[in-house]
Amino acid sequence: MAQAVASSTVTRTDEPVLRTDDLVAGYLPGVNILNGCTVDAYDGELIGIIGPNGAGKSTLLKAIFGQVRIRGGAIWLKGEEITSLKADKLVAKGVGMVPQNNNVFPSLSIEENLEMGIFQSPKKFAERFEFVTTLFPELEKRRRQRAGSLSGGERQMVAMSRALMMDPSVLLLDEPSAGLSPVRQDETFLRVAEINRAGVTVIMVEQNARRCLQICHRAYVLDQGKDAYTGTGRELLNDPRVTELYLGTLAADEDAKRKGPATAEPPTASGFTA
Amino acid sequence: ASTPPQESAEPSADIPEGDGTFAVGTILPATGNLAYLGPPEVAGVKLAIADLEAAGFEFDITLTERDSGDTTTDIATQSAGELVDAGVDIAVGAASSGVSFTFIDQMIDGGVVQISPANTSPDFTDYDDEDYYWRTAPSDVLQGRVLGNLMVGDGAENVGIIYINDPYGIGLEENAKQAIESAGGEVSASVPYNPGDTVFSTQVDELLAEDPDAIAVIAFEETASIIPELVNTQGFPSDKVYFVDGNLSNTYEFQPGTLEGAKGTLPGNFASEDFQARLLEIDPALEDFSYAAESYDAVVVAALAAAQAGNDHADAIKANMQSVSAEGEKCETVADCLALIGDGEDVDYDGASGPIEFDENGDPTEAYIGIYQYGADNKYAPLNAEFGSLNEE
Amino acid sequence: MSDTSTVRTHPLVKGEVGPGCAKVDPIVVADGVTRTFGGLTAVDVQHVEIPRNAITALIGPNGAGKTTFFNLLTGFDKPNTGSWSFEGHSLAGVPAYRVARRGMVRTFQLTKSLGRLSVLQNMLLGATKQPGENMFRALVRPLWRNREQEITEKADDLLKRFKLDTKREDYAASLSGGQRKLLEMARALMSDPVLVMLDEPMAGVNPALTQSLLGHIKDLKAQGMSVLFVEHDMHMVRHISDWVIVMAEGRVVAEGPPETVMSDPAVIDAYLGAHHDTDLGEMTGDDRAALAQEAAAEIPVDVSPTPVSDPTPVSDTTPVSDKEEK
Amino acid sequence: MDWGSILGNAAGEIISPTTAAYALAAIGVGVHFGYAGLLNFGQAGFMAVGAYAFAITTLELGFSVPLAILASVIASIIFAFILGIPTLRLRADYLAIVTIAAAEIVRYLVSTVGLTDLTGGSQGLSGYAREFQALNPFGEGTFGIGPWVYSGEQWWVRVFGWGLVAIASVLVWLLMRSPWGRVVKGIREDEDAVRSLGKNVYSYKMQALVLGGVLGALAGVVFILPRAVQPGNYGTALTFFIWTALLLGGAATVWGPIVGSMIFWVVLSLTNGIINGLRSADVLSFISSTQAGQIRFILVGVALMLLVIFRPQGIFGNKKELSFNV
Amino acid sequence: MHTAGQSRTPRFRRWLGGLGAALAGATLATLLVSASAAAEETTPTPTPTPTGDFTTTFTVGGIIRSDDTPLEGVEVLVEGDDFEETGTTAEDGRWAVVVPGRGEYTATLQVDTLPEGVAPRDPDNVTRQVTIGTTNTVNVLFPTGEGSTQRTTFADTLLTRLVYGLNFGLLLALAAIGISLIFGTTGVNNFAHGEMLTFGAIFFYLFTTAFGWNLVVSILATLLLSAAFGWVQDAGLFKPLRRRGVGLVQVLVVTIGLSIVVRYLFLYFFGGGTENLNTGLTDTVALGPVTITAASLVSMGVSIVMLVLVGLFLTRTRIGKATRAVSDNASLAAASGINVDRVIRVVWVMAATLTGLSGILYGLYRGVTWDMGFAILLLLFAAVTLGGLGSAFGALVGALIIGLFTELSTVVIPPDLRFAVALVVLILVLLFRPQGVLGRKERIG
Ligand SMILES: Nc1ncnc2c1ncn2[C@@H]1O[C@H](COP(=O)(O)OP(=O)(O)OP(=O)(O)O)[C@@H](O)[C@H]1O
Ligand SMILES: Nc1ncnc2c1ncn2[C@@H]1O[C@H](COP(=O)(O)OP(=O)(O)OP(=O)(O)O)[C@@H](O)[C@H]1O
Ligand SMILES: CC(C)C[C@H](N)C(=O)O
Ligand SMILES: [Mg+2]
Ligand SMILES: [Mg+2]
Repeated sequence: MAQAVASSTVTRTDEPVLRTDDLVAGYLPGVNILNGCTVDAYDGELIGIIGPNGAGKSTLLKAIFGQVRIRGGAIWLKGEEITSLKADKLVAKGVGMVPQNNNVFPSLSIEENLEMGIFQSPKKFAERFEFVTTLFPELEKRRRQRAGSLSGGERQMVAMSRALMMDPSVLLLDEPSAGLSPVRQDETFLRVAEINRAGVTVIMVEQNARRCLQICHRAYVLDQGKDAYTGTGRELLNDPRVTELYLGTLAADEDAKRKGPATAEPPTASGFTA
Repeated sequence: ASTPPQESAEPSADIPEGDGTFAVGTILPATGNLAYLGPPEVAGVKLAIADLEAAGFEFDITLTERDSGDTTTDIATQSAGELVDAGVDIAVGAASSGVSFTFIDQMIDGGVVQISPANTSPDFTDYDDEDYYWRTAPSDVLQGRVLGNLMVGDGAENVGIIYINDPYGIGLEENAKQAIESAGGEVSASVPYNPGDTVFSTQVDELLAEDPDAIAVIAFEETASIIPELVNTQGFPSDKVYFVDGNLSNTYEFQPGTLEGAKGTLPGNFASEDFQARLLEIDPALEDFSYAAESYDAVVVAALAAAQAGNDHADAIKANMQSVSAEGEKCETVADCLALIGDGEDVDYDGASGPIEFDENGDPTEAYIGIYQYGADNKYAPLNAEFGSLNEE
Repeated sequence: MSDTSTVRTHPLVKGEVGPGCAKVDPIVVADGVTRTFGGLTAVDVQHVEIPRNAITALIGPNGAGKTTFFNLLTGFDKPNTGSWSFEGHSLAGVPAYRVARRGMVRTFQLTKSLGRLSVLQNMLLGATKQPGENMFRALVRPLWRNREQEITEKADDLLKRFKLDTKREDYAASLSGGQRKLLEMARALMSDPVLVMLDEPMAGVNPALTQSLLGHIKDLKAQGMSVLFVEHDMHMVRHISDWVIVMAEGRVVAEGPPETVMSDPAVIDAYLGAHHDTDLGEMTGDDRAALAQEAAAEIPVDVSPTPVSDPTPVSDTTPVSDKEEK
Repeated sequence: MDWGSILGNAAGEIISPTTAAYALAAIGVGVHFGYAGLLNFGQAGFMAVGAYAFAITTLELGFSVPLAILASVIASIIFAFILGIPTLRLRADYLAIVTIAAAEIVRYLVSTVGLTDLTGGSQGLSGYAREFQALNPFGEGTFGIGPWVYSGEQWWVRVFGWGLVAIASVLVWLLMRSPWGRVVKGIREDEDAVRSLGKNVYSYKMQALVLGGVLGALAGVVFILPRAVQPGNYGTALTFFIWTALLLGGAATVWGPIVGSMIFWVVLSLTNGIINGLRSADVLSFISSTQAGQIRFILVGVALMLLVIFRPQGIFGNKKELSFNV
Repeated sequence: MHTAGQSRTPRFRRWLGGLGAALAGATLATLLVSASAAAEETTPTPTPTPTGDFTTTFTVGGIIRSDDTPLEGVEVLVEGDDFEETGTTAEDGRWAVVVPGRGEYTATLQVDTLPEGVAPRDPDNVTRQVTIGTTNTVNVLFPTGEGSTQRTTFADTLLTRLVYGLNFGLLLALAAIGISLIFGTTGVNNFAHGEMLTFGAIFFYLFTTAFGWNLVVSILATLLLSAAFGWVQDAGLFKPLRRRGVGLVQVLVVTIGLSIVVRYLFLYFFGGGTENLNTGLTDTVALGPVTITAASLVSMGVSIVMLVLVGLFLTRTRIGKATRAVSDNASLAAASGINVDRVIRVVWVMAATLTGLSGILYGLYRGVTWDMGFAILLLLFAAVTLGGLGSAFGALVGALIIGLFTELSTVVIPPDLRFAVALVVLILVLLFRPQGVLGRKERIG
């Protein structure tokens, strides 16, 4: 058996690449969504963030990316404070992000969407385009189609690719697998792991928590705007509290059930007359 | 048809006593398609006030100036409301007949004597105005005839007219047309346009389609757009173009020569050098003097009426307007007239603009119409004048 | 259809199981529905029937035409050809709102929450038969007060289930991505639909919550509703669906009970991936390479318009009735 | 400077009939935009339709006042239908332009030379208010308190205008807290979502358009009672000013349009009074009366911008709602 | 050069007059357009102001010509109560008879005094009734010959309207593209757009006509100022508004306010009159039956070139695509590393420059007034909407449709309804294509 994706721990230098320090942020006056959220990502780490709906996961990513007003705490990138820095400055510093909603430019073609991904260094377009289209060959075929007419999953592919175009050093992903077909989801997770292994620090918000925990080095469970639990992906995956509160038992049950009689019996052609 | 002066001079029982201040309001165009005529009119009013004060007029005079805009805005009705609220005794304005119609009822209801120095629309003659509406400019029944005559006299057999679709344009067009046709000519194209129009190539084409010998342009500010289309682009000879009071102006910025030979009519006597000089003292930037004299006279007649009544109330003024304008001792300057009135004489004011004799409708019955001609520098100079009377019809 | 060597039957099916098979009691029947965009044929459904009082999953690769098919059925888009009926009434050309009134209510994959209405108002809007929605009756409160009370109670109940009760008075625009999905679904349920059509209802919803909601969806069936949903979460599909229809490139390429369909190699190849159940963390390099290939060829060329690889054996050991009892 | 009369004039604007007309028209736009999300930039058109219908039926057909008002209501309903049928399917921003266009078409039509006999051409109409004044219950005398001393006739116009405003406000308030209002607000947020819930979006939009349009027509009637009907008054500027009044007050609020109109007119009157006051006090002696008129507009424009910049939600608006305004 | 102060002087021209003179002096003398100085001082010497008591002189008169040649020696008999006198035409063809007073007269052409070969147009009707009443002078006509009226044919009219429509449409297109760009990137319906057009026209007027600068220099200076105007608007107003997250409708009201302020500033400084541009481009070209100024032809050419350039910019250049990206989703654009504010700034500057240019051309077309931009604002919006909001080529198509319909409709419909016709067309087109001619339908779900 070959080496498992996330089995090795990343050698940590002392300083995280990206750190949010006791972050407090919110949209409406007087209502904080993040209540002192501390998340670290060390160089080369793949960090998963899971948690219930409305926990503040997307808000955290948006706060890092300068799209939510920060009311307290600080954000550090490679030792430099980037609190409230604007998005395009962060992009220039090598941070990329895929938002959860509205993550394509509907009236631009797929190709143009990807061009926007590498807006700041257009010369590398051809090279990067080739890279992302090996990931999602569909996109190559449809390069002239307007993103606004794409299906939900297709958009998601475009959104992922757009962020990958720029070859970031830190990548923030907000539910990249949502809406993708199972095989694409798996592929996406693996690609993310691969990209991460190539040296990109990744912070990934996921609701497909099992898959996410399977591949990430460390993960945080966010609840009510705070980092409630943290640990390696495996630790959390096997933590019954986490399972109960956040992962649910459905997948595990299903797996167990199928590993039972269903897989034991070879598929038969015989029907099931009632 | 004037009322015996003695009668109205006596303070009649139902005329309230004024407040001792002869409050003048103006509602003249500061903006809009007649804005270029605002300054001379305002200057005329101011000059009149200065003259009245210098002549020791018995009442204090206040001046409230308001804009009249044009018919495409709602300024006039607001200004009129403000003047009524401010309690003016007389309101001088508006210049445009169309605008005057929009607030004349407000003045009547508010009990303000409205005296327009420039309204020439025939429609005012029999407007039910309870004697609150007066004007010092003659109805276009006169100017229309003069214009028609002028064109016919220059040999135009087939005439085109482009006119503004408002009471002024309609009235003037009608009278000019009548004059031309009764002289044996033909108005082959008569094209109206609406205030607010800015591009006239269609209308000009429509005019030229009939191949007219001469074209009368009855318009305001829009003339500055009509002429380039007509003369520069379509090459219609400028000396076959006829202007009217609405557009006779020295302020066009055309290429030199554009207007050369064009003629125009303008109610009122030629402004005397002296009068012009005094106006220029009031407003050195004046370039046109249209209706300055009529504005001057509007204030003066009203003041004389107040002086005669010894009462500055609007109702007293309206009751004496006709009396001071006609019959009695002729006088031509404010000082002379006031002195005569002081002596208890009935006066007949003949002012800067002409004889000024009001009929029972509040219209002047006699007037001059000046005829002017443009030179290559696009400035006009007097050519001739025509005298007319509206009484003897 | 073409395979006669094996007899495959199912309690929901009249006759033989296969793509486009006739159902015992269909609620929706679609015939020859096609929709093209420029050169692309997004939907090309020869014949499909949705069973009544069952939970049907519609699965298929991205871009298979599932959403477009939803749009066509519900009157939000016009097909190039085809006819379809709902409870025996033809719906071709019927405007969307009428379709919904007949009891065929759908949700949107890309959520449509009414941002500047509170969550509760969003819910109330979902309810039908409101006298107060008539302009004139609206003026007289007593005419609609009772109904308003009823539906408010119902809405509160749903909100609690969907864990949105704390957000009751907030603007819907302030909801998180997952919460919007939940609201969308809950709102659709307000109208007591006959057939509820959910377009990826659980994408972005926390798995623990998903699990708790499945029970609710099953309840719907118990109440006599039918459910048609699109979903990429195979655990969920497997867990609650009675019937699965697979679309690819606009066509219905397979259908059957979940276990059968999900072990269909063609479906696995085209959609699930062979490693669907493998832990990604434990995956070998070979596995990864294989997976990459699968993903690259997600819509394999060999998925032909005719049924998926004919000799596919149908395997099922879990009778449908079992599930229903859960 | 005579502050007494400046403030007195400004105070007079608070209850002036023109302010009432603006308030009515703004309530109408509030129904369109604030609640139903219809960007109606053609309110001047509705006002023109109302005003002309009232004046023409009075002058030409000798209608009594109630009949003439009915005529203008009917005319505005017809206009709303003519406008609505082709355009209510349009996206909001398209609708904005189309409604301006429709209003301008009305203006061109009523001022066209060919219809001068009926509409008075560019000159407009007057003399229709006699009938109305004949109904004046207050008599001729002058009465009132403080700065609000008017003749009976002036009071009659004011009472009539503000009476209509009050009725309209109550009506809108009742409607907007009803389920009808909920549907309409839902449409403002997302038509398709509302459609998917079984509401006939088109019909609701039409109802809202008609309701707001009728209010606009009544505003037109009130607007012309103290003045003449003039086509030039119904240009885009009027619509813009009404919008301004609405947004000053706050769009989806009951008091917004009313207070907004009052503020608008008070500001207009104050700038005017102060400039003219300064001029007559020789402080601004270098400005001619011409320029004073122009400066007033400049100040109005500046005031408008500042108000929106510093209180974008309007006086009564909800800042929270605004933060979701995309 | 024009003498400053002689003509009606817009106020700022007076203020800037000194500066202008200095600048103009500094500008190479060779750059100066040589305006004919010969045209000075040609006001007709007034015929001496009528003296004598012309209030009591009554005249019947006229002029008699054959085609354009005055006829000398033709006699007209004027008769009235107890009055009869014959007038004879002088060298200039004029005749006049002084009559004793107000009243009814007849004037009869003495046909036999007409020269050989000249006949009255209507030989049976050579007597005119004359009433001396209102005016003291009455002129009458005695037309001779056939009368040579050449009426324009329908086809010619149609062709003329077509060319004018094309011209107008292209002008609109150029002006509309700015609206389309700004709407496209920021979603703002900029109701102050018309003022940017006026801005260009007024400054161009100032440079060419008031200062008399060389055409090219004037154009460049105008464009530069227009660009600066766009920059200032965005930097000073719209960017701060975006920062504060002010809603689009609110921003729209701000643009309404801005429009009022700027428009009345123009009025304050420029005055309310129409000024015509003095560019020296006065030639007219006759294309068959259509007469059109050379300036119009040039402006059509310029419009087409600029429109193509903008189209290419939007679809081919990186910044152009970024523009569209920002318009789709500004926050995502920011997340892609696009400096949204900069893109919007570029758009503003570009739109303002193009609009300034269209102001120049539109000024050439119809003269310069303080509210010229506002007057066509609605047509611009109509063009943009008709073509499909946010689509630059759509704006072109829409503008052409509007332009053509505006002009062509006048063939059958009163000209004062021509804009109404264009707007009806707008509504009709949207009835069948709700997303505009080139707009795209959005996918649902
Ligand atoms: N624009 C907004 N204005 C106000 N509140 C908001 C806004 N966006 C999100 N919220 C609130 O902030 C909280 C956190 O939202 P966020 O989107 O970060 O959740 P999340 O953890 O990403 O959830 P999900 O998994 O559903 O995407 C939620 O309660 C939500 O209601
Ligand atoms: N308006 C449109 N114009 C052009 N192509 C379209 C349009 N709508 C859909 N398509 C194409 O049709 C195909 C089917 O889209 P659809 O949204 O139905 O897929 P789906 O099965 O729902 O996919 P997903 O699982 O990703 O949501 C896609 O390839 C999509 O790109
Ligand atoms: C000032 C004048 C040109 C006004 C014109 N005589 C009118 O009555 O409208
Ligand atoms: Mg989220
Ligand atoms: Mg889909």
